[in-house]
Amino acid sequence: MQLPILSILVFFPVLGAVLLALLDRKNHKLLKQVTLGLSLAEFLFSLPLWFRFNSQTAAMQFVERYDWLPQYGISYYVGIDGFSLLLIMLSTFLTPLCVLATWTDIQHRVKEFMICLLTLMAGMLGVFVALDLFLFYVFWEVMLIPMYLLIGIWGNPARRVYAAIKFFLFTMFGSVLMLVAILVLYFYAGKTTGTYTFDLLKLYGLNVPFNMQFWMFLAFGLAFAIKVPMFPFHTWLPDAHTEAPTVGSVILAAVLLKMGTYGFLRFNMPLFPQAALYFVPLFSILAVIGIVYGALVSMVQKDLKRLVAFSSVSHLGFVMLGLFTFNMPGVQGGIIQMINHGLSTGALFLIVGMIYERRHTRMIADFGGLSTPMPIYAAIFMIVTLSSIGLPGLNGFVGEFLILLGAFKTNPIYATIAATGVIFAACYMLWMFQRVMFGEVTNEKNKDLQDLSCREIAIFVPLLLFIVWIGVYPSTFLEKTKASTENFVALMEKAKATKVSLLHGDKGEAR
Amino acid sequence: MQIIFFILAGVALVSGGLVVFQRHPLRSALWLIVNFFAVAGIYLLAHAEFIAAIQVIVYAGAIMVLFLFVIMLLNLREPEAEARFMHLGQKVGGIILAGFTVLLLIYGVLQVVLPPGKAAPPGLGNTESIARLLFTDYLLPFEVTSVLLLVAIVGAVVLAKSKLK
Amino acid sequence: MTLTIPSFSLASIGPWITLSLFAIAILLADALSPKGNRTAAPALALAGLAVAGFQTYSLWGKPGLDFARMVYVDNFSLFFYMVFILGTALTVLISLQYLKDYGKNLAEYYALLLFATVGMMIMAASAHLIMIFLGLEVMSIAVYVLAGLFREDARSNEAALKYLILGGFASAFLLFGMAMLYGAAGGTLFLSDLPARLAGDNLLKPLTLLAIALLLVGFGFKVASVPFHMWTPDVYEGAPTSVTAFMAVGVKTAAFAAFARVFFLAFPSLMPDWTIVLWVLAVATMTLGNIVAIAQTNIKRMLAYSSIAHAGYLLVALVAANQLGAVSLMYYLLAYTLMNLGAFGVVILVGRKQDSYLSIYDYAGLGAQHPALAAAMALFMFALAGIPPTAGFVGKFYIFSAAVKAGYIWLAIIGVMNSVVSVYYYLRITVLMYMKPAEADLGAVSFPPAVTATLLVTAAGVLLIGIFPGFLYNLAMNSVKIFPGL
Amino acid sequence: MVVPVSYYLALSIALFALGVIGVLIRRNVLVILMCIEMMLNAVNLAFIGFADYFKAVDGQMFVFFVMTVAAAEVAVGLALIVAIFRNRATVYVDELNILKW
Amino acid sequence: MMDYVWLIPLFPFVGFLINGLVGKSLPKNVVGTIGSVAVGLSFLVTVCIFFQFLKLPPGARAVEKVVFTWIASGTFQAQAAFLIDPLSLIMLLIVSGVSTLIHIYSVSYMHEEEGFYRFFTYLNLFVCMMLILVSANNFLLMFVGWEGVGLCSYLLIGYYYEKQSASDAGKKAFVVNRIGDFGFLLGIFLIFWTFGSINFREVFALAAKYPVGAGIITAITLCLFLGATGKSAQLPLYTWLPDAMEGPTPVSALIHAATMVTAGVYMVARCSALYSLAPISLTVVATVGALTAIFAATIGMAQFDIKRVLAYSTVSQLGYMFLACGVGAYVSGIFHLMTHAFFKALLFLGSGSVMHGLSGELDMRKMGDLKKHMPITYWTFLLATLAIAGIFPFAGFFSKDEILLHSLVDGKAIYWGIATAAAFITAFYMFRAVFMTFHGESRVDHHVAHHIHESPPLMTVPLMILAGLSVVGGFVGIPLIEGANVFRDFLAPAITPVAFRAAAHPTATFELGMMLFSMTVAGLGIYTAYKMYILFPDLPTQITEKFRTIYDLVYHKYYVDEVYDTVVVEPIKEGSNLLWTVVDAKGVDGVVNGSAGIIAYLSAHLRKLETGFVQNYAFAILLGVVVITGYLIGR
Repeated sequence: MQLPILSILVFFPVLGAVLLALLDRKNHKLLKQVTLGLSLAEFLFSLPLWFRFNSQTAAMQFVERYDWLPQYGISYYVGIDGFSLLLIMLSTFLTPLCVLATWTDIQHRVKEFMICLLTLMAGMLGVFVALDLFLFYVFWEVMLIPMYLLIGIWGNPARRVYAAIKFFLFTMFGSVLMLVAILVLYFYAGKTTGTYTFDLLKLYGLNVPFNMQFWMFLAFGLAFAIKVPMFPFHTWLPDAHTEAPTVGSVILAAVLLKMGTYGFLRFNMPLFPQAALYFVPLFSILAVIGIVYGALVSMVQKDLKRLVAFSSVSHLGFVMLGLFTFNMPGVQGGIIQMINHGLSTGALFLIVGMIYERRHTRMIADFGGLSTPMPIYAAIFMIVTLSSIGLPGLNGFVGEFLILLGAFKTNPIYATIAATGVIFAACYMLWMFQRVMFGEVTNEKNKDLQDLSCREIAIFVPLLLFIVWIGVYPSTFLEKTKASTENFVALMEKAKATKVSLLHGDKGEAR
Repeated sequence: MQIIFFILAGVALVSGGLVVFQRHPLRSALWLIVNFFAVAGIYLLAHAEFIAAIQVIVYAGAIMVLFLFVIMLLNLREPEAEARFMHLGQKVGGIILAGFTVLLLIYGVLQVVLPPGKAAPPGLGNTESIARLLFTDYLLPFEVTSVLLLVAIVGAVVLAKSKLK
Repeated sequence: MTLTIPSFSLASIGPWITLSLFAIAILLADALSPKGNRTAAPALALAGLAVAGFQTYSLWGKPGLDFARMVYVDNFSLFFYMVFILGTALTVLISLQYLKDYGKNLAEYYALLLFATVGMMIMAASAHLIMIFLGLEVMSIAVYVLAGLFREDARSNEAALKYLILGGFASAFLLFGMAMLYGAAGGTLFLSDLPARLAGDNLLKPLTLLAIALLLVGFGFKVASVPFHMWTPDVYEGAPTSVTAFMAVGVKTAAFAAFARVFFLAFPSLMPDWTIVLWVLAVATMTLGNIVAIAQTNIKRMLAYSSIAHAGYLLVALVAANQLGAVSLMYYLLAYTLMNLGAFGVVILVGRKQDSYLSIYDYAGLGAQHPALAAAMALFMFALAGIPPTAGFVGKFYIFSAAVKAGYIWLAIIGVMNSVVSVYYYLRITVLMYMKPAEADLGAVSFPPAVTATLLVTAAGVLLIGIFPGFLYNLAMNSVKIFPGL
Repeated sequence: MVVPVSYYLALSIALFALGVIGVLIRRNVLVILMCIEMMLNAVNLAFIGFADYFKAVDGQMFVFFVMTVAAAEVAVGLALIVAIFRNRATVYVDELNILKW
Repeated sequence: MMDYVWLIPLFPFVGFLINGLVGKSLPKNVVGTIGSVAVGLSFLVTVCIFFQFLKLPPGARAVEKVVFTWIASGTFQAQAAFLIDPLSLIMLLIVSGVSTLIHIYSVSYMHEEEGFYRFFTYLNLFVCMMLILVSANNFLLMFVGWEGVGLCSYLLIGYYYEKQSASDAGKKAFVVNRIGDFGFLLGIFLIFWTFGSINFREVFALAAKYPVGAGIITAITLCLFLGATGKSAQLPLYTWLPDAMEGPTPVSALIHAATMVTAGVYMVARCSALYSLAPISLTVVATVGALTAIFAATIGMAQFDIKRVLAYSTVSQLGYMFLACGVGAYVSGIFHLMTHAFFKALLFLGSGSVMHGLSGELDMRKMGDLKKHMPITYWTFLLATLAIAGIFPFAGFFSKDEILLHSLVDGKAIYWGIATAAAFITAFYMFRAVFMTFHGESRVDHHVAHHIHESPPLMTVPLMILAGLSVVGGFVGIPLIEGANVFRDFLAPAITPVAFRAAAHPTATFELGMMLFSMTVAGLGIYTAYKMYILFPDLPTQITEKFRTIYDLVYHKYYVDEVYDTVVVEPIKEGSNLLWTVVDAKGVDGVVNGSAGIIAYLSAHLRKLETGFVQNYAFAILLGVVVITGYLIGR
């Protein structure tokens, strides 16, 4: 009986939150230190996952399972494979940095903030480890609340409420349809196999009639596509990102968005493979549109955060494109790209946040020539920028290359159009960088900005480390996902072969 | 026998109509009493002597007296004034809708064809048979009514008691 | 001549008797006790409820009919007894200080609460339509009075009168329905006899349908379903807040209990007919309730519309008309009782003295001023919105899964869409509490222990049964076995 | 010769409808209450009719209880009306609409 | 020694790290030394490897050294591995060698800069990347270097980031290069999905099985060539190079003359195995090359900024190289690449030294008669000019002459015609530059005039070394005499000659004639320049007056930049703005907010149903009754 690492990971933050609740709300320093300690501890807890993870098998590992609502086939069932592993590590790795980033940024309601942060973390990890549809849905929804509060309470006063509510409703809107789909699936499984269960792995097996797959894929897909966000469902993102506090944006970009892509990988595609294959064109096109559209729109943004937000739309487009190739390079690239986006965009938001902290503006026009007063900042900013435009040798390239490579196999046209995104990326990022960092220092206020403090540098060092690591030696990470990806690809291949009945599932869809 | 029914029915309907369309509350009340009497008569036809009796005593007697009492108390002499902001639409629509209801119910009822009932056994619905039932099968409801009335009393007191301690 | 009274055991209606006796005791104690001293009443009320609760517990698991087949003693009714007792007890707790502030801490109030509870129990347990009617009236009359309790307050009067007139009007229809049913069933009104009498295509089908239609109207009125809902906002707004809470949870629950009992037990053969009607009612109810709630600025009125919306969800459970549906109905009503009473508890506290602050904008800045209170309110709001890990979520989950199981996919979809709409106005409260500064200083909120206790209990309950719903599921599941038609 | 049950029903329906109309169009609360009484009365008639038809007494039982309820309702209703009249000096329902929207 | 090939890029990388991390706090000399030494070391290693390599039999002259597997996914394998063969060795030598000289030069040239350490950091990184580029054994690693050098050129062009024009130029360079890289990337995809590998030798081996003119090969080669045009500033993507002169002069010398811009040529030569199978692609390459050569040359005639003159000449010389490759004379291309590296680097450094002397003056109209002030600069510059003009026996002569020859015998007369014309123009404008700068009477601003001075030895020594190379550099490829063209023989194993047409074997006399002819052409060019800028200094103005329109056209570089701006850049910006303000804000978000608005509207109006009149409520109930009963009964 090994100790239940996953449960510890999920519930330790909750306990931490409770602990915080008991502390004195006046003593900000203490609160922050405690939270930092907790998040570091969390990170330490997550390390065994990394080292004891067996990358030879695609089977679920560190599995724990307890009955929860057995009458209903609901159990507390958690476990991870290559896909979840990376995302979990990413979350646990980023949280301490986020806490560090709040040091001077968050000054009021620190206690509530930290509690939100920890609960949010619990929710995210829960989503990544859940192997029971019900459990997954619970975490999926739970995590909305702290994020909503983060945006709404500590966001910047102008439009935070609008952004928060938009975020909440938009996401909710998608997920409730998923709930219905989950139920339909559950009862279908019950009818056909006789065992009513929300156990994901059991549900993988059953081959659902196509017309059911069709609708359920759309239902699940909507939920995840909104989260990703894919092209027409993206408009909550710029608002949420722009209004959220720095840390909020970081977590939102780094982890929350990944839940969408992860959802596709873990639920949508394996559950409804034929539908997934059927929808490849639609989703690939949306992804490609997202890539180009996001890039073009971010080119003309005047607000740094908005620009980065739209760039996320573009990057996530790449991920989706990769996932929908259903071949090794594409999918693995997609996963790596999730991590990359987490690191690079996370870092970008931190960078923007730090300058915002100094100048209380995010308007590109207010800056210019910052390289002179803050060279270190400039250097870090440059590296991150480069990683986000996919310069070889940095992380961004590995992901984008593999994705495009995979996509090129399935459909050269999409891949080609998507590849133009690489050009546009260079355009908007470098242009932004130029307008912010280069040129004369025009604005008096920027003359004597002081450069990054040691704390701030300390935040970036680990990020940069990984940015380079993934860029130079991605095998470390590709290895972990290899088995799972192979398994996934094989599954999709099998789906291509098997013919599903088109009979109307006898569940009175029309009623 | 049917003739009597028709007469009584006629009386009931006319008086009922007058209750509704009389402008003066007092008159309405009086017409309602008439209506109750007529209905009581019909009860007799239907072998419900006991019920008919209570109808007269409780309804026409007690309840209506209560009404009259209140009307006097609030001395509502003058007839009901025309509505200040009571819309005609409500009236017309109401009547039309009620008409619809009647039609529907009638239609529904007419769809069923009931064979003519058999002759009444002696002593149906007389006090004894009622009492017999009331204290055996309907014992519990009977007890419940006591609670009901108690509630009503308490309630009436709470609401209308001259001033609270 | 002899009169053979059928054998019966008072135990089977023990809770009713207890509550009635305690109610009377309260009245007597009040009459006898020196003026101005009213601490006895609430204590007695709670005691009575406790006893009743114990009796209910001891009755558990003894299915059967008693009093010449007039009353069911089965887990279905007992489950609801428990819900009623809980609801009433909490209502008593939140009333105390509130009524004191109004100088209305009358013994009669508590007596009537208990009587109303008896009425509810009767509704839940009755095996004969007459019992349902009587129970309904006992409950209603008590509540009419309670609603009008503040007789110097025009709003309270108005609420009471509107409720009374419409209540009478509606129960007339209900009665007429029963009459038709009496005719259709060939002279019996025992629920257990009805299925046999109504089964098959007897000549009286039209009468039965008439009856069903009119019964739907009668119950629809009590559960506040569109288009019979219109009294709800006015009455909820006008009535004393504690009474509003009581109405929102107690009356609704009782009505649903009877509703389910009658339709599941008596009309299984005509399911196709009434489910369709209920389908439409459910959709209309939740949609209208949720949409209109958005525009409300008075918290009580908003909660009124929200309760309409919830009636809509509960109707979905009826439409599903399967065991799961019945289970979800029971679970949801319990959950609803907890979260709604909690919410009203907060409303009472925030209202300060004499409901001074009922506008939702008075909640601005509460998060900073009273974090705990705000947190509680937020919890109840999220619960009402149906967000995990609260009871509200599990309830919705049960209800919609029942609908899906019965094949009403679209109903489920409409339902979940509605819950998204509802999220908006529930969130708005949290927005005000946490994200908006207080406009004016409304003075500090005082925390009477009773109300605080209520909030703790409800909050804990909402979370507890939200996270561990298994136990209740089992309870409910083995209580709904009594419906052979499902 | 007996009166067919449908006659009773027809009459009760008619009376019921009259009551409904009254509730809908009269302004005076007292009259409205009376009309509700009339509706209940009509229901009773229906019960009696059926009871007579089935030669079963429990129909009459029902009537008995309905009367009780009616009495109770009236008692409370009138009390309420008095209370309202004390505050608002009106018995016209259409003037009681503080609560709306 | 060859096992240590990875040291070659490593040294500069280490230099980059040191300078980048702590350079700020180090004294300038140290920084400079670190940078130069790092590069120098890798040059040494290269030399050692070179000599070791010569020992190998020509058959075995291709060694692969795998360092580690970089990316592996499914069947896809990309290694960090080096390929040492004649081609890469030549390039390694050129790159590391020239870089070393330029580093040394820069130590003194940049000495006044306060961003000194930044400069050397970038420069070292550049060298590292360039070395990776030329020594990679697979397309992806090559691409790494490819983009890496692009980055460094971006950084170095924008070295004076406070200058708007500089940072603009940098951005332009990067973006335009990206367009090329886009092609390169597609090329890689095609290659992988066609051959299942991206390793040069495996790919080329497999490619051999394809028929000449196979569509896929053509596609691949064209994609790759798009990359080349971007990197090597060919039509239509050349526009970034002239602007790149915003960077410090050593940068122009190293990146934008000697090394990076020639990467395209190297890549084409490297893929000779593929190109030789794709006649169409070859034609494209040749045509683009030829056109670029003449096009850039003409622009060069009308420029007054000395560095821009050199820039355009670079473009046009690159054109030559591509022309060579296009006609299948890869070796000649590489040959010219090498010689060009020498003399063009020299020219730039010379111009740098001139600027240094004139405290940053670039406009040739403000120079003149500098030869007595800065003799070394003058003489070295002159030698380089003679070399580029193609005068015997300077390096340029041999390489250029080969190209001309091959363009005639292996290509078409038209190529030869263009090339010759370009040669003439080149000779003309180069000497125009010389005369305007060093001869005639001084037009220098007097306040600058009094402290014109020769550059310090640290700068002049590299000049002289390079001068030497540009003089003798050509002798490695002596034509006519059998076996004297060691260069060709050395490269032979690495090059796959064009197979689809018999290699032409021109007679010795014909070759000789060609040489003489091209010499005369060059001479004519020089003479024209002499006539216009020494004998009759006012002739140019008259001519410009006469052909005002043409002159303007040329002077404004045929308005290409303007056209690009109006046709490509602006529309994209406008379109994006539209996307954002209309499609996104109004369209997509409009739907979202709109639906919310609809609900709010409904809410605001439905609440009005709640009139407060109890009888309305009763009415509603009755309505319900009628509808429900109606439905149930009426059915």
